[in-house]
Amino acid sequence: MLKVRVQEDDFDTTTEVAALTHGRTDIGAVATFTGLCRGEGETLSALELEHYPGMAAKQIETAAKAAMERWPIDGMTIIHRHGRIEPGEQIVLVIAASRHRDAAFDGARYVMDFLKTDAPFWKKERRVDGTDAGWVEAKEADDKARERWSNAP
Amino acid sequence: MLKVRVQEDDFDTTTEVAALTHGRTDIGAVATFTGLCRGEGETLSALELEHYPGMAAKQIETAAKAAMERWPIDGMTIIHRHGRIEPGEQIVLVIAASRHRDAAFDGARYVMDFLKTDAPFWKKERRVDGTDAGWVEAKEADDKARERWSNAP
Amino acid sequence: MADAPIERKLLYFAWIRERVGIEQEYVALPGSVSTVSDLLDWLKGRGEEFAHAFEFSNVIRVALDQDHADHDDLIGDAREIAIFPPMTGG
Amino acid sequence: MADAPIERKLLYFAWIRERVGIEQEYVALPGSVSTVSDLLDWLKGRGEEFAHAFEFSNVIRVALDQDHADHDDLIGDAREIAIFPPMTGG
Repeated sequence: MLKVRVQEDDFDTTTEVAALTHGRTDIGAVATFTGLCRGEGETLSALELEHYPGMAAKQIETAAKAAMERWPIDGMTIIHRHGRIEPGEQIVLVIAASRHRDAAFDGARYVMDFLKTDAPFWKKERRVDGTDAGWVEAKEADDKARERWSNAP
Repeated sequence: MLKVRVQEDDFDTTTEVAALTHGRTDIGAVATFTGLCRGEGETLSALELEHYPGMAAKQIETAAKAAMERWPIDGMTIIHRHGRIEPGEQIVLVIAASRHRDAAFDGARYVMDFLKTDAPFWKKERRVDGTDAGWVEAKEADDKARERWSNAP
Repeated sequence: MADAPIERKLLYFAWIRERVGIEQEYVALPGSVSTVSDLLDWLKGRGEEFAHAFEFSNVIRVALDQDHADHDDLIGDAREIAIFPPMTGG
Repeated sequence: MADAPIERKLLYFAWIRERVGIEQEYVALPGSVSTVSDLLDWLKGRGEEFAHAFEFSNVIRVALDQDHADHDDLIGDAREIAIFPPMTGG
């Protein structure tokens, strides 16, 4: 079971976990990851997340399906927001449900690492004084995080 | 910020995540793990979780503090239930909040691995027909999962 | 008789969009453009804004019909070509 | 003059508790018991239930004042000694 949503609205983790596990008694482990907007020492007023609508969901699905083939994962839900997001607000949610905890942890982490490098979203920072602080630069660490899955068992 | 609770009552993930991150804008990543009671193909009616009250919280705190020293973790919440738990119900919750996703994932997983081998809880299985199906046996895989943290970077 | 050139939809995102000043356009690529790299070179020559946007074309990412492509990949009959900086989602 | 023997609280959990038939008791350990391993041997000799509970004592875990101990650790002045099978929490 795979659910991918790209949306402006916020989400609720408990609701999404419940939707994924409701009525099932074969799931023993649920790992979630939530990415939040940081305030960068009170200097940031908001992130503006631009995205490529069709491709965003498609790339997320590709990453999720790869995770579900690689590990015994029974269900995943991935939600990525776009638009204006303020410090402390949620940006992304990845849920992986499995019989076993290792698969749940690995699956959620794998999808997050691929999201960072392969999902077409771009963050622009808006300062507290209203000025444009430019586009967030991609991190080499994220490329490395993605690459480690090529070598890992 | 570390919160450890050992309780009979159920818990709500969104509420616990919100309590940990409320009013903070320095947290960019929240990883959670929820352990659920599996039905084992409809044969299990419930788990009965016995625990050693004082030591349970103490061992969980020890594991959480070790994680918080090892990685840049800004907050953790760990809740472990005891008593009767039916298939589909939640048993344990681990939340790790950090600036960065790797620390959040590693911290949550580390605590889960130590919980499995070091926290004084014991599970007895109760069958659907009411009979006692005996005590769950400890898994060698859990010892191995715990050991990997001694070698990992 | 040669086939009529395919009309392609080009999409620009983030700072590339800001620099070229448009979100999307329809173009017919000249016959000399066969790879992604050829496309980026051709775009660079389309005026000042494009020269600015594609100045450091080695960092620029391209998707063909919503799949990531390498710079030496052939464009083939892709109808939707998206051009963007490295992604920063998640 | 020798010190009076320390009174220790012994706690039993899970199938060990079921086999010995009690949850906890207060005992003064004989002078011959100095390590966790000595304790398990001594407990084994306290009757049929104990012999059954401590039959495979190598798998049994012991905590001294709520900290995990190895079988060759000294009991020292620990007041609360818990005896249990491998844990299955989480």
